[in-house]
Amino acid sequence: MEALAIYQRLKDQFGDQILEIVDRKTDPYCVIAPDAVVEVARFMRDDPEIAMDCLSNQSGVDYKDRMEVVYHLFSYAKRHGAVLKVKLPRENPAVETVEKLWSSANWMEREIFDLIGVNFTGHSDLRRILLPEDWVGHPLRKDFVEPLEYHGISTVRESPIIRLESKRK
Amino acid sequence: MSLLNTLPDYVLTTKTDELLNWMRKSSLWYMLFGLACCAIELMHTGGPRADIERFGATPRASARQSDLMIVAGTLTLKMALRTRLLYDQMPDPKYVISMGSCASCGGLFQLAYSVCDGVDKILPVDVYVPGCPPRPEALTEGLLKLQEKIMSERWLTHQNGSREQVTVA
Amino acid sequence: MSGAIGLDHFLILSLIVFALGMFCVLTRRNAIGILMGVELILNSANINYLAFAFYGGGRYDGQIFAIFVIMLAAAEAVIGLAVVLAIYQNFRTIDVGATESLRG
Amino acid sequence: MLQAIVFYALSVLTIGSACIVAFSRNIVYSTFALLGAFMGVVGIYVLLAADFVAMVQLLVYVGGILVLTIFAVMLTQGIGDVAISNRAVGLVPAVVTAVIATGVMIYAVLHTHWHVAATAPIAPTTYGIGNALLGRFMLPFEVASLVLLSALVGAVVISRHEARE
Amino acid sequence: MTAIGSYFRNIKDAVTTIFEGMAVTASHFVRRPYTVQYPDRTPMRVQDTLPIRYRGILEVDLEICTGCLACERACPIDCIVMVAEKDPATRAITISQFDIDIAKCMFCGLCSEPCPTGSIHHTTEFEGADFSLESLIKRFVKEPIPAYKAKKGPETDPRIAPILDRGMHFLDEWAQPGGEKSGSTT
Amino acid sequence: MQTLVQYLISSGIFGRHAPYELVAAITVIVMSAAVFLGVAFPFAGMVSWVERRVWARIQSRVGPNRVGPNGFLQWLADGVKHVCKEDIVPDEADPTLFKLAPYLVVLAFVLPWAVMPFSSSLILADLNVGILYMTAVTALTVVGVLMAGWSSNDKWSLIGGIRSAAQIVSYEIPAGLSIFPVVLMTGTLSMQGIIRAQGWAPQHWFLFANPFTMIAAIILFISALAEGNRTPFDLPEAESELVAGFATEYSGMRYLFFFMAEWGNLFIIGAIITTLFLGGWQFPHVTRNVVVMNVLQLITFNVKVLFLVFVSMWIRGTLPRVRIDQLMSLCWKYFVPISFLDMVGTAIWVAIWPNGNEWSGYVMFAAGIVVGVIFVQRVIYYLRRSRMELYFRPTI
Amino acid sequence: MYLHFGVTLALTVIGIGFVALMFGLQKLLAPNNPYPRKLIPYECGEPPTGRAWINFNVRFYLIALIFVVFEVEVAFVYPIAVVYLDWVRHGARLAALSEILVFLFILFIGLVYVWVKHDLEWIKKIPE
Amino acid sequence: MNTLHTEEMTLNMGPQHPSTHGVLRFVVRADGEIMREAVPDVGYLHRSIEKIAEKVGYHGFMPYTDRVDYVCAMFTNQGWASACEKLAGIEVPKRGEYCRVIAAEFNRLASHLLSVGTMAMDIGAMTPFTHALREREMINDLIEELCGARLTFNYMRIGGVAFDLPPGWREKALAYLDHFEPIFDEYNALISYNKIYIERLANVGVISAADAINYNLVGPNLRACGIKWDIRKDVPYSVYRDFDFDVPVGEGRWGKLGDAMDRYMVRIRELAESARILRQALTRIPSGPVLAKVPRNFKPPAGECQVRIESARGDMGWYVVSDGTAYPWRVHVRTGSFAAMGIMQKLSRGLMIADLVTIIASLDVIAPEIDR
Repeated sequence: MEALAIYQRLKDQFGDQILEIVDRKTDPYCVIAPDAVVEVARFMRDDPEIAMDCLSNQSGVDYKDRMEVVYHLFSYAKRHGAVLKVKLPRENPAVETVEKLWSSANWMEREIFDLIGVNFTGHSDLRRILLPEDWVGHPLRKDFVEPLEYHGISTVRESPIIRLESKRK
Repeated sequence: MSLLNTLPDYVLTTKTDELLNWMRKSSLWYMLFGLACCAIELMHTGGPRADIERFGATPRASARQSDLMIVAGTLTLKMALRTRLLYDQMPDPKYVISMGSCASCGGLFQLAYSVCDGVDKILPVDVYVPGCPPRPEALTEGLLKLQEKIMSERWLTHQNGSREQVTVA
Repeated sequence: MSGAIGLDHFLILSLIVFALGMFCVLTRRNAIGILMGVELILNSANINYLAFAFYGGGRYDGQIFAIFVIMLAAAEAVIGLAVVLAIYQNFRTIDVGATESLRG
Repeated sequence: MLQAIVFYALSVLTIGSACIVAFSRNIVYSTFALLGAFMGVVGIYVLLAADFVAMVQLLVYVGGILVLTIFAVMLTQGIGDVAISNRAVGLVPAVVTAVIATGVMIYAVLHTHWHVAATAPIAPTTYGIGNALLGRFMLPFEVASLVLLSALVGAVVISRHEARE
Repeated sequence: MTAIGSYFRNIKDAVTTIFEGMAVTASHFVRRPYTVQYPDRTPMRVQDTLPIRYRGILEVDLEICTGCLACERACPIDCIVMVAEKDPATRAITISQFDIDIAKCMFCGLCSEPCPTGSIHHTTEFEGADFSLESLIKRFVKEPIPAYKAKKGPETDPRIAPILDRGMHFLDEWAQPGGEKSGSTT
Repeated sequence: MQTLVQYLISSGIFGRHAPYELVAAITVIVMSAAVFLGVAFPFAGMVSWVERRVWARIQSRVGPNRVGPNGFLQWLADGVKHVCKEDIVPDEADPTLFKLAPYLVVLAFVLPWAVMPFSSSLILADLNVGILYMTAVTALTVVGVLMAGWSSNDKWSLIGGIRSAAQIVSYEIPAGLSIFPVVLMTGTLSMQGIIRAQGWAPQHWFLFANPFTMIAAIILFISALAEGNRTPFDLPEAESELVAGFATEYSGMRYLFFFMAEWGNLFIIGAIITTLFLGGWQFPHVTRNVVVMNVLQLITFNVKVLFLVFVSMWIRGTLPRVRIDQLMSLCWKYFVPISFLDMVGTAIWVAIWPNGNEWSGYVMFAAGIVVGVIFVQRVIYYLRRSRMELYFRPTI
Repeated sequence: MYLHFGVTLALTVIGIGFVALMFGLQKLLAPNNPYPRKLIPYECGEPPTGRAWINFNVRFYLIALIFVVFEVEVAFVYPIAVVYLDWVRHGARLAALSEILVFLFILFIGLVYVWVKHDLEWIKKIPE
Repeated sequence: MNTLHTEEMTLNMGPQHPSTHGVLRFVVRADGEIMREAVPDVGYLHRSIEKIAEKVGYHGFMPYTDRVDYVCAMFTNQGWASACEKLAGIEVPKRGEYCRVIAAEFNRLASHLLSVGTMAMDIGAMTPFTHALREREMINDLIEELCGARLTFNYMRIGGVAFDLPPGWREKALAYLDHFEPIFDEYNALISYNKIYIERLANVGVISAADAINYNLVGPNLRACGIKWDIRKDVPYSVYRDFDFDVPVGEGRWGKLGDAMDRYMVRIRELAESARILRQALTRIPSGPVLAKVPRNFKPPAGECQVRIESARGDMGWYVVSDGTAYPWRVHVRTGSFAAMGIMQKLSRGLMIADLVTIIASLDVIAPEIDR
């Protein structure tokens, strides 16, 4: 099934919960309401025609005015894919976890939590995954400021080359 | 009651020193400590083409039995603390080769927020090997440089001002 | 052989080992400790057997007895330790004092 | 002369180790000290011209029973409860019993006139033992195998039975 | 029956496959080792066996450096520091600093790609281990020198011509966008 | 040894009225020290170099070749380095047992040399219970290893130690059972006696005496490898699993002793097999000169042992490691029953042909040669298929 | 025989002496610079969690039990094996053979028993 | 014996451990030799490559992609280049695509060789590992001649490749393939069919097809579970349509379907398939340019795209968001190893410590791919 047809089917099924269908040449996607993520996802997984048995990618994007969580779904049974997006507020972004549907979401959500700071409610083990436990901040946010030191190790290194001053300045 | 650096500078003692240094340099067992890209080249260095074992350097898994830590690859902040502990656990005398740009000064990952810019921030480094990653021959050359350094050390005889200290705190 | 070391020496040695073994058996609350004491006692018995065999004309009976004792000691150790393990399973302790009161 | 030195050295080893076995508060030390005791006894056996028995002692006690004991200790003792687990009970009666028994027996040893035949020739014993086992001691020998079999089956059954519960 | 069968099959498999493996390793006793005994027991320097494209330690031929700063701009990690000033009167460029931090360099080749004359290029040299980081900085300009000015025709200066040739040789290796390289149509 | 003592007393080196015991004691100590320092210890060192070279060769590498001629002194360099190395006793370790363990391991490595039959007269002590002694004293390793593993208070060490102990004790059974065929055929436990029962020619070796002994030899060899913690049974020090096994916490000299005992045990393994199955030092009686004969026998014995050492290195270079449960089931389900039956078979064989069967020796030897020829063919096959010329040039 | 066993005693002394000597040499030649972090047990670079001295589940404990039994059996058979050849040569082959066979057979039953009862299997199931 | 009440032991396996290929850490809760659970702890090599992409621009990021997966850097190069090309709608010249395929397949050979080699090493056989390294050295020589580096190639450019094939290289490559195929058989005789090796691998870490999909396993790990899915074949990119090759899947011949042996054998057979592709590509390579015209100041139009590349470790997803400037807004790489590590905790239950090593090796995880 084409991606657009899938989105249309979703629209028929969920109506208002599907906020937007973006039709583009590369990777069309559809935006769904944050509350409906699990429902839509479950439908997409269980519907025999869509049968998205694999969550192939889940990424978080910080757009300065909003957060987005992007779900790239894929069906090995039907050999087609779809892209779902959830737009979240930048302050305290939270969305329900899809870990129960696809186990692969477990780690990907942890990663998004770690790097972007999106909370996944209902996640079984929402800890930092890549960064140390005692890290402050979510580095892939656009406003992340790099700390100057970590456990006494300074994170700045001056270039050993001193740029000569121009003679005429 | 160690005789270390206590004997006067006679011909016999300096000769003994040379002998000891020659033996020590010929049996530098390095710790299997691959961090990142350079780890592959470290494997190749022990592999059939470069065969660093020609110089008596053989990999050891345990820090307790190694003389040489080859910091091969990017040292992240999370890893830096562990690296320090591993270094601490090595018995004296111990040496460190910083292999590749990342280990030497952070290299291309100076831009990163989670990378410790240079292993010299946490450990004393004996030899820096440039390259990203250095080819096995380059690491071999680094090892030879380290052997040079060991040969210039004093073991039993008094320290001269300019000579390297043997024991690293 | 030489007169310096005679039967008595071996007997007294075996006695001391025996006493230590007995002390171990009597004082230990740990079942394995008791088994170790038993091993000591059996060893001291073996010394006696061999000493008597040696000083008694060199027949093989003493040695064969010693071998049988070793065999029995092994069987005893096997069974004993299996039982200790079984006790440990049931009572979570091998304190012989505790197992008496804890009837599982 | 030499024999005496060796004898006393072995005695010291045996008794010292046995003392650790008996008195150490750490069960693990006791267990490993058992090794010293067994080794000392091996030496004593050799002094008594029982080379084969000495080897069997080495093989069975050191190689087998000791290892088994160490396993059992490791299985049942955390180091945390060593002090408790190896605690002595009834120290006074034990000491009294041991001392009295030892005293009586030492008295007996010293005051009995043992009939000492001409000491045995220092000769290899394996052959003789084998002949005896195949001959005079044939029945005990076969029974031994039954004993071992029953020990094996018994030990296995005990362990397995407990495991199933 | 199958249990007994597999019992013996296991033995047979183990014996035959181990036999085969031993034959493979035995054959290595009579093969020559693959080792190149760097540094001293090689028929030629290892550096000389490396292909021209090998990205070893950077080198700058200052004679043909135009001072265009393309390399500095192309370096993603700023390990090249170059100061070149243009005299507004004569339009001549003076290079007063050209430092490369070899310890930081990632040997990606992005700097030599846009170089118009092939002045900055990777060599096949890889030996650079040293005891301190400072000694790993390569300073090419000792004192300010004038930059090279590209001529319209072929280079005539006999001192510079071979260097430029060499530089162009390095440059030729790079693929040209849309262009087809002669001689490698196979 | 007895002869030597008698000779020394009669030669009068120690004076006319030297007490027998003193002369004997001095001789024994000097000879033992000579064997230990002159043979056992250097062998353990050198074999580590040989192994590294052999192993490297299998892996198309060169191996250590810089210290001394062809790297021959590598072992000395390693040793001296370890002497110069700090000795760490971890805080949480049990210091007494931690320090005691290397002694035991070294002891288990030293004691078997007492009955090493180098030649018809070069043997420290031709114990009447030689082979039993050999198997019994190696059991000391178990205790040493367990001690090391437990006292380190390190989890890798503990697992390594217990694995090692379980492995060594388990394989003692098939090893012990595999000795019986030879004992049944010779009726002696003495090393020299067993060797004397064989001949110099391969068909008179016990390896080829009958099918049972051949199987016993193979099982004994494999079990001995397992007891020596050698690949494919090197689980206790499996680098990729347990870091360095029971020796994880050991550094400096203490570690080196474990290391040394491991290499040294190779010789002992080889010597046991050689003695029992490969005819030991047996050499055709070419001369009446005792000294020359002994030298020839010494060489024969060492060549055989070194060949077996080499084979064990070769095996190490070839095979992967088994898992602990496979190790155990291999021992108990394959080796123990097979060696049981093997022993019964030999007993029957001996009952039928008490003096051995000449024909079976030839037949078995021929079978061995056939296997060897097939093997060589396979080697040639692999050589032919490999493109040798690619190995000569660093760059293709 | 004393002489022979004297060799083993001498070897013991020499072995222990050698080890002690090397340790003495190490004391002289090696640096000694312990500090708390160096003495932490090695656990792949992490500070260890929990101690190693725990009740270690020696899963081959049962196998060790079986082992001791067989070890004793091996020890028992040695003297028989030594005299076996002589007995055969002296015509008592059936007696000797049957005795060995009976002895081995009885123990073999034990092996078969534990095998059949799956006590040689490695149990992978974890108790909860 | 199965219910002995023993204490549980918490073991740290890693970060410095010989079997954890790089810096992974497993917190193993073990009961004797048996693991209750092995909880992976990653991030020891988190080098914030995704953040760096937002700082260095499209061309400048290319060398960084080498470091995403240093064992098969060609694929990460290709993934990044394809993503940029897809964003900007750039057509890569035919010869450029062929060069890419050739380089990538050689890299796949190298990567799989390392994978099977370390597999053997973790099982305890050192020799196959060094033999694999030897073959890798030869491939490295070829690649070095092609693009000047042994490991971090930086070979591809947006719109093509940086270097054309050097003169005479094709013959060398074909000669190498002639050498490789018998060596490959030799390697199999040495280790793959070894009984001990099979016993160690078979029936260990069995993953069912449903689990594999659910946990998003990709590449050889997925195929070993019996699912015939290869991006090169099923969603052909580049010029893979032109080649005739098979997609090996797990057979369960040595044990259960989806065990470590299947994963290993899939890699082994993929080596042969790669060699087959290489032969075809090397003989059919057309002439022409290798690099499309791409502005040095590359600014793709605003938008986003996802590209999937069949790397040596399977389906590698590059999700790139562009805001129309010279710097990408967000780059996210979804890698095979990350998913493979996710399933580790589930797989490890009730296995032995030795099996954990087998599973890590058989899933072929590479630390930087997990942590990026």
